[in-house]
Amino acid sequence: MKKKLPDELELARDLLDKQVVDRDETKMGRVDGLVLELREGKPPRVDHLEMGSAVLARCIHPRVESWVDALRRRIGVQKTGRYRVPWAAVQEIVPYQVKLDVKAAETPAFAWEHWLRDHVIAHIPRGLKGKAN
Amino acid sequence: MSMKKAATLALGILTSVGGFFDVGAIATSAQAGAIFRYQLLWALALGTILVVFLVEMSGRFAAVTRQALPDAIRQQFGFTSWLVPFVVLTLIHFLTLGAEIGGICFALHLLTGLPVSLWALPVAALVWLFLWRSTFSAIENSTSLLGLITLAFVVAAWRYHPPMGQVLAGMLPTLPHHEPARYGYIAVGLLGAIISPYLFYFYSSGAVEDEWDESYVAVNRGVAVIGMGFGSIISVAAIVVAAMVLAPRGIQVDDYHQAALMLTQVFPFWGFALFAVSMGIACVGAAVELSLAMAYTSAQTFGWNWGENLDPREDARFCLTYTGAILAAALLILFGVDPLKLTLFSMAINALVLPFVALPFLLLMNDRKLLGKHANGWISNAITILTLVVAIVLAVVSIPLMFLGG
Amino acid sequence: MKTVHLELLLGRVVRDPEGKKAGRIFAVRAEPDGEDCVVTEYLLGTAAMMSRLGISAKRLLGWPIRRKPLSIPWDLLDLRDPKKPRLLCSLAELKGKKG
Amino acid sequence: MQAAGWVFAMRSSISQGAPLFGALALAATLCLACASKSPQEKLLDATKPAASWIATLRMTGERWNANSVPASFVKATAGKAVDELGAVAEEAGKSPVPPEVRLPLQRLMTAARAAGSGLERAVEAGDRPAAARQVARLAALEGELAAWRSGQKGRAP
Repeated sequence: MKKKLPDELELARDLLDKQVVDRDETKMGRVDGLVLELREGKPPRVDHLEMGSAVLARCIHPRVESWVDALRRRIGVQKTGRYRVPWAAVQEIVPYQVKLDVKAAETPAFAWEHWLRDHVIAHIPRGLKGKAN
Repeated sequence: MSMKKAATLALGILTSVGGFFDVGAIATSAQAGAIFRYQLLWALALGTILVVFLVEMSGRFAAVTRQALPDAIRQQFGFTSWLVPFVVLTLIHFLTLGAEIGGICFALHLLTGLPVSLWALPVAALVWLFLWRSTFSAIENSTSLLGLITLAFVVAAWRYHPPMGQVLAGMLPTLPHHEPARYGYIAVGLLGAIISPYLFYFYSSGAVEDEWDESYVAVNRGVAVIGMGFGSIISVAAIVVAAMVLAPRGIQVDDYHQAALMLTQVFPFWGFALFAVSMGIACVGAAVELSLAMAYTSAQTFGWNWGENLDPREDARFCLTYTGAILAAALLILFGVDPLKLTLFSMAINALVLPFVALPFLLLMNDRKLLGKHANGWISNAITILTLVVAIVLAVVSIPLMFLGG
Repeated sequence: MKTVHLELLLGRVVRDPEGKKAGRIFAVRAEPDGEDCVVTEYLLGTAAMMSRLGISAKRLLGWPIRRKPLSIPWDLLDLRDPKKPRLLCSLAELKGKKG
Repeated sequence: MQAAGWVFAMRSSISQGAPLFGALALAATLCLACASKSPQEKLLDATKPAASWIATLRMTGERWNANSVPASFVKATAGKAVDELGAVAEEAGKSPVPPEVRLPLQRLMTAARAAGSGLERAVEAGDRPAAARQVARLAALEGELAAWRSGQKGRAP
């Protein structure tokens, strides 16, 4: 698949904090972090995007990150609080979202969504939804 | 205009029934009319003008950028800047949701005679079931249709032939003849009840749910004026009726029971039930709006999948957010928090956080890179800056007033 | 591999070798380069923040503020300590280059 | 983006605003302190909701007799009103004003509470003439309370 990227990017504005969708346009999180690789004699390159609770917690304070991580390990639903998306997986950047060439359901970003679906939602009878639209 | 676009009016009326004429507007309008007759109508008029513009802006923003406000705020200002307002707003939305659920419980208490707190859990179940089972357009259409019953206030006001001269004079701000602290407190409450932050988060998310695009910009303008105008007319009518019925008898509204007498004179047989049903429906609309606003805001802040039209299996976190919010807010009423006190308190803090809502709004609406030719013109900017100034004055004034007038 | 987190870099104060403050980093320009996406320059100062937030002083306040963001080419910023980004030339030199 | 500088700017503007805000809050507190009311004025303020509750009871009784409100509503309203009037009576009892000022008020509150309970009983029994009698009694009490209040207003410094 051909990537659709603008010719020039302003990383903070065009990438960071943007809504992330998978190849079926399912919303799977936001660009919580962005990691640059520093190279000797060559310009820094975007290595990967990061998503997850640990990334957000780190922005508040490194100590908050360790609390959030301890909590995550205790609950045990998510294997990682830091989901890394390699730059190669970025498919399209438009003003309102970033599209990845992945399937949301197969990523750690959907760990909670799946756990809640299987352990809570599945036990409540659903109504007319899903048939609408 | 296509049918689909004409039907968008439902979003406006729903936003208005729930967001404008809600438990807070009922309480503060009844108090304003009962104590100061028509003298506080200016606060309502000012609030209406501001809210029409702000609602129009949030709709225009969503139509042009396909983004709802919380989504855009997180993207534009970053997670750390948004974190504190997000937490504070969630807390306020929670308290306001408690007040609205209290309003529904009170309406049912009027109709059945059973205690208010007894209704807390059944009401929570009812509101939740409504959200869980129906689609966004079903919620929109049924609530806005049922919301027309609040027009009973307008009919009542019209039948009383209020002194038009005094009503018009009330549209201009004047100094109070008595109880200045109370006057200020009610004015703040009225504005806080009208310009609630959740209104904009809900309305813009609703526009995204209804898949608006740039062609909706003109329709949106009409929806904002008609929808908010609807809520405003009903609130004016509530003030007029309170001024005609309660004020001459010296009845102040210190309790919702006193407000419940408002329509009993003009509609001897139906008045009591009409008041209860109007209050109940307005509060259902608001409770639906608030719980969705909370779910929209959280989902957009963290990027979860969201939408009232999705099967709950596809947006588990979104659905469970409103589920948890409704349940927790109902506990406030179950444990006997006074609905009127909770209402007045949450209206005052709604006014308090308004500056933090209006400022990012002003910045977003002027971003040409996002909005292109649909960015704000000078009139909209002047109104937003006026809102910001009013909001800051309110915030500064409302703290001492909370102790003096509350 | 030496990496730096963009979300933690934004808002940091850049100083030149003499310790003079150049401003805070508010924007990072990049462009796609084959399979990669590489940084071209860093933008500093209030003007960078304003343009980043889409604020135009002229539109908002009615008078224009003619200040351009200070731009640093990628090869003149040392990010080995992301908490203390350092300019590799003096501030005067950087400004002089632009004329 | 992570606009740390943005947050910084907001924070500094808040902290610059803090002295102003603090000064206003201080001014308000001072106003409160200066405006500390005499016991007489305080009692006068407390009777305002009492007058409103007596009027509410009267209107509720009238509307019940006109078949406009259900009995359960009268019961709930009367219960609430009796409680609120009791609170005013208690405040009057504790007030340091001379007995010739507070005793008539206490008597009025007792009478109003009795009328409220009487109304509740009449409605429970479905006795319309009795309810009408309580309404008339409440109307009289309303007048008496108004007279007491205007008497106090005349005397207040």
